[in-house]
Amino acid sequence: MPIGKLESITAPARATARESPLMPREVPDPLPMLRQMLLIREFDERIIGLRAGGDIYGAIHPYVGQEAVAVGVCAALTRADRVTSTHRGHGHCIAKGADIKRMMAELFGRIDGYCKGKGGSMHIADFSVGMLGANGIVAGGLPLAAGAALAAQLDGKRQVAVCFFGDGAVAEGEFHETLNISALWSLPLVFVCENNLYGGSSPIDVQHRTTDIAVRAAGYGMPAVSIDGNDAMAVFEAARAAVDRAREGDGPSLIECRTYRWHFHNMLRATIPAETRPSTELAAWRARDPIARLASALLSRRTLTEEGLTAMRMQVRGDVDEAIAFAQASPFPGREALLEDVFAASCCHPARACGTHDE
Amino acid sequence: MPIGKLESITAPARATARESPLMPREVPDPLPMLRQMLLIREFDERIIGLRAGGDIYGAIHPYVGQEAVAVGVCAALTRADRVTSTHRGHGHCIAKGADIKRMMAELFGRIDGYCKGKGGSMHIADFSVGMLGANGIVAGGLPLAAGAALAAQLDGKRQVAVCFFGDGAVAEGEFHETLNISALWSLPLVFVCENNLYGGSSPIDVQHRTTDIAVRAAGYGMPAVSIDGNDAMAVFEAARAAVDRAREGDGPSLIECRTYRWHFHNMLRATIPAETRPSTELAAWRARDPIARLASALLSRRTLTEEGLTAMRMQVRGDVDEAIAFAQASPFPGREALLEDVFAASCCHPARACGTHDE
Amino acid sequence: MSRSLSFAQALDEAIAEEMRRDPKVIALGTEFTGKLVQQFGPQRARLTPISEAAFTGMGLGAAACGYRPIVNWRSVTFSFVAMDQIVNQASKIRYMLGGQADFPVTFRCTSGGGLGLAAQHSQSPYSIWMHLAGLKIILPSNPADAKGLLKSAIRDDNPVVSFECVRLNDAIAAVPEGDHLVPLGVAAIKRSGTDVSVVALGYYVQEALAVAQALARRGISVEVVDPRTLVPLDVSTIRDSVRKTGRLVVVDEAPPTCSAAAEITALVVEDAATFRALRAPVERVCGIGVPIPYSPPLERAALPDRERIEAAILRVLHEPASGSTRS
Amino acid sequence: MSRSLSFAQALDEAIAEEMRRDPKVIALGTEFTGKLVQQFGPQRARLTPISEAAFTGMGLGAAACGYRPIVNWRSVTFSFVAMDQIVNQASKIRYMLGGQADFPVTFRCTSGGGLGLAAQHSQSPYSIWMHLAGLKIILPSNPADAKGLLKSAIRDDNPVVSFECVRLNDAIAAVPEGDHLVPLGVAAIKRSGTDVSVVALGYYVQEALAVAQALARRGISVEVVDPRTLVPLDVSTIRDSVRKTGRLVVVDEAPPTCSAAAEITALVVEDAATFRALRAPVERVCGIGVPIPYSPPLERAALPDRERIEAAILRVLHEPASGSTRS
Ligand SMILES: Cc1ncc(C[n+]2csc(CCOP(=O)(O)OP(=O)(O)O)c2C)c(N)n1
Ligand SMILES: Cc1ncc(C[n+]2csc(CCOP(=O)(O)OP(=O)(O)O)c2C)c(N)n1
Ligand SMILES: [Mg+2]
Ligand SMILES: [Mg+2]
Repeated sequence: MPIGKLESITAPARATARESPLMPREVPDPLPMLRQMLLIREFDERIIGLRAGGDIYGAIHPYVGQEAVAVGVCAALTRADRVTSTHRGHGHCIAKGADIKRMMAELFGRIDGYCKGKGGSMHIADFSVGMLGANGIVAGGLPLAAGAALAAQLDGKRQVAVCFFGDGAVAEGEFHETLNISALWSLPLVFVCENNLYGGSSPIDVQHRTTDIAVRAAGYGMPAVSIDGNDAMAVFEAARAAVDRAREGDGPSLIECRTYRWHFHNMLRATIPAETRPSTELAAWRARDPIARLASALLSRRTLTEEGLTAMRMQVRGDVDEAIAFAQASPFPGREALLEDVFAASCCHPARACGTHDE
Repeated sequence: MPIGKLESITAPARATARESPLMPREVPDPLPMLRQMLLIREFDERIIGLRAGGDIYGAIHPYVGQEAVAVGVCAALTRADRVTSTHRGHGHCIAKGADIKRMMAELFGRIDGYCKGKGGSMHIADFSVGMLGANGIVAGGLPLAAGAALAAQLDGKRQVAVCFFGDGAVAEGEFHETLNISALWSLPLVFVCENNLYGGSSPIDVQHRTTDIAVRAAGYGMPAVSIDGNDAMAVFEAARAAVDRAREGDGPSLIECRTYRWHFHNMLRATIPAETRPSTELAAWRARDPIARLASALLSRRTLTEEGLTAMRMQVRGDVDEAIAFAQASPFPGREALLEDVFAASCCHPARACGTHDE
Repeated sequence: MSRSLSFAQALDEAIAEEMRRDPKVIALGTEFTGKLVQQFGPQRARLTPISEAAFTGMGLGAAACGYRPIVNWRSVTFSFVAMDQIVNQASKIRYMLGGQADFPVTFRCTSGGGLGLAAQHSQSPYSIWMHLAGLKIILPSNPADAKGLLKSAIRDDNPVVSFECVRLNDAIAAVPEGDHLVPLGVAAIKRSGTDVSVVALGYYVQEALAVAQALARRGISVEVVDPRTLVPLDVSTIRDSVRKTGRLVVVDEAPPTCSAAAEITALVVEDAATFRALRAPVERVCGIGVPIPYSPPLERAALPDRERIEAAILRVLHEPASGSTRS
Repeated sequence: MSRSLSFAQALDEAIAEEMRRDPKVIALGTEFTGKLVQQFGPQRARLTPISEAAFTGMGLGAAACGYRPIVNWRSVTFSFVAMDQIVNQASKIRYMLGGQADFPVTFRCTSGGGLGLAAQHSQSPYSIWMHLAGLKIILPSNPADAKGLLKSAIRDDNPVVSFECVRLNDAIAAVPEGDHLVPLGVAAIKRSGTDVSVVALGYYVQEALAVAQALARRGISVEVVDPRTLVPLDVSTIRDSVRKTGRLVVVDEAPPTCSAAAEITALVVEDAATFRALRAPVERVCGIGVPIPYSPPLERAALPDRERIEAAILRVLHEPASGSTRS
């Protein structure tokens, strides 16, 4: 059987491991997970209007529909673990613990944004929570995550790294090289492929003959599993197994999460792009809403009441309102910011050194 | 079973196919194959001394020990089929039908060389026989071969393309991307991996966790086979199956040929580099000499006599002598050649246009 | 006869016309503009996986075998994934092989900032390609040139890289009817003048023209030269202009260091006659040497604008009398 | 105190010293010179697969997490496979992320021609990296500078690219004992003179010095400036020299178009005071703009040599009186 089953390789966590402050939760608390999913959805639904209204610039790629992946995976991580993300990165940021106020300020191009307004949607990062950055390059974040995993391996403190990427990224050379080297070196790295069936506007069969992504891992001697990416708890279980394995020094694994994005691929101007995917497909996937699914499970288990859910929805709406107010109140960066941050302080600025500017 | 067996997918060639002038030989003639192997060996043994003597410049990468691969594969090809090669390319050139006189003149940097002395060992090509070029970039030739395969597919004339590459090349992103796209598009392409157990001076386990190269093809839905690369007839059989499949429009396949190089990885100056591989390993592989193997099979079948073999050896020695004499007699290119060949005639030369030269 | 087309439409028309004209012209890319697949079918208009290195090399390989591929990287940003195939293969292959084959492949990409897309997606790195020997490069500044240059590029027997400024995408202007071709290697004097030469690239041609028009009202005569092709560069038109005006301002959005603007400056001052004619230091009005920031006020500050162009023109005009130049 | 070391030995010493000094310094590459694995073990000296894109990005990622990786691409040729990680990630990441982390990674590569390795393996494309904002670049011309600059590069908190001329590999010269550091961004006047400034790069510093010495016997006083660091470039030392001599020749083996030589030329003529001091056109003595050919006579013709350097110096000295300059 070429494709390892993560389940089968998941030994019960060792006692020492359990005691480590770096260990993830064995049993996740589903309520914060649901709350995070709601927050991601609210955040990304709202940015569509904000982009249309001209409060946000450039390109946005809403994560709506895929919330269970980011939240399920990050529930298996500690703050000391690190993730790299993609162009569709807001969900990963929020799930890893970034502050939506500073995210929103970044989208608004303001000085209180995570990148002081220099990065925007495709470059949000929060190193303080182990979120090493969204990335505008398909598969570009994978080598960076492997670097973080290498650092973790050398540090020997049982940290792990996770890279999120899409089904389209699997066609890139960097995917292959990173799987190969991390398998070879047994890096503590988890590959999380969000297979949303489209790479940009192209269906997955424009990318791959074998649209089963998990099968790719076998060639590297890497265990892999393909799961329902709209089931947050299933994502958590698979992630926990892979993360445990990585933490124990047993190397990387790949998790293919089958999911779907509810909106357009991206929005580059004020108008909302027309839907090009089959409406039946879209409807079928909307019916598999990851949030409704987790919520109804919790409701039926009585972990959550309808009132509790409504309160949660109200709360995240309020949180996003607050984030927007925060962003609006934050000033745009001043002109002096332009030449800052190219190099660490240890050096003189080359632009100044070469004197080619008007400043 | 993830790894397709080429054998199992090889349908008997159709009648129409057999009649096509583009079809390769169904049963190869082993004598010319042996002769080619002897010629490759003689050629590459001789260039070592010529490099040491300063007649050849830059880098040479002898193919000695791997002759069965180039010859076995090219025996399954017609002149209209195309191949791309590597830094270790002399064997592929000779097997595809290039003229050793012009090859040697190229190595000598002379005007009668295939590239007018501009390319040297790592860039020998002969488009007239479908040899599209050696390549100094590990895995760099694979996309070019896929382009040739795309052209063949569009032409619809049942031509195929073959790319040769080493085990080290499998670690490169271009390997992955080319396998993926050619499987997806069912390109008439055959991937021939010469697994000589070393990538440069690093043993293969510096490159891969799974040192079984054939297993990589499964992830792309591509059939693959791993064979003894020192058995010319086995290589021919596998190549014929893969080539037939490609010719029939059934897509690419991968052949892993397990082989070994007898000499150093490369020679960049006049001194012969010290051997770093275990001497027992080297001895074991020398005992599996692909030439001795084919020769003794032919001798025992009486297809060949000892005298015939000796005559063949003398003949290739004479051929190489002649090639060397040809190269020595050819002049170095003149200064005027420097600015030629950058662009096709349709244009003015940018260097001239921008006037930055002393000429 | 001409009609109005957007820059994007003009480029689409060029592709469609050339694909109709020559069955050997094929297209490769992760996405197409226009109706390419519908018009020419999925065999000739090939939607590729997101594998830029592979399909760039395939374009080159197919070109070696009789086709004329048009490879669309979309943003130039994505071409860096394919840089081996561009630098090590495409730019050198013909020369290395002693000219035994031609490689008629066209690489298309968008470039430039101004749309709030941040550093990775706001690059103008044509000088990186110019530095290589063996690639031709076009950089049109309006729809008519875009169509005419791209058609010439597709017909050229060499690898040509077409840089298409994102900010020009929706620019609308007259495009001649019929088989409109603009030859590679021929600059256009978009406005003639006598006081100062402004060599502007891509999007900044229109900005330079606007400044020239404004300054004309103040009695300053600005000549605006649009090289249109960066390789081969029409250096004699540029030098002639500078010999006439004695002053040069180069405008481009790429950062100045080792840029096309640096090259144009060097070409002017290393020519003895032009050097002798030069009456003021050359001014480069370029993007500031930082990755392009996302936030609109910062992005505006990073990119050249009419104010900076005008200020530079006035500086070279007052040199040395007014002492207003930088030092 | 100093002893004689080859360029290669000096570089090996720099690496070994910095790895001993700081346990966070690690090395990644497909091959190592020196005895790195034996000295520091396979954990810190990591032999990588032939996967340049992956291990380049890993160097950057590990740098983000507290390490100081030294990534060895070997020939700069192989870095083009990793160009996405260099252009789109390494050169922009600190700025894009608003400076929230440092990325102390050193990228090493060899560059240059002259060894008969043909076009792919004879490249000098530092200007490609210079054009990007966000990478520092060193280009040493002798063993002492090689050691001192590389050690500074490793200690620098930014991505630094080290270009190491292949032709200097076996060059032997004195290297100071002890913790020898050469600061980034400071040019060296390798010989002072008054008649003409020669700014030479890498291997060509020694060639310029040889020409300067020969011309001294004929009463010509040549100042030879070695920038040593290309980013940040010590432009004031270059301009000061030109203001003193009034004449400039730039020597480098890269092709001229959009090269470091173009940038140095532009930096000189866009500065008003230096421009006013300039008494002759600037001469660029560069590699001819073709892929470097294999055949030795052609390769020699493609690369600068002492004859061409001397001829250029004489041309700028006789300008305009003798009329011997090109036009
Ligand atoms: C190297 C590269 N090529 C192309 C693009 C343009 N692009 C941006 S997102 C995208 C689709 C990516 O698909 P996938 O990885 O499946 O992610 P999804 O958008 O579905 O989340 C493409 C082609 C890019 N950003 N980088
Ligand atoms: C992209 C790239 N990286 C590194 C090199 C340097 N290099 C030349 S040959 C070689 C080893 C290749 O190994 P393999 O593919 O197994 O071929 P072999 O030499 O064994 O025939 C390396 C690393 C290169 N030429 N290209
Ligand atoms: Mg997708
Ligand atoms: Mg090998």
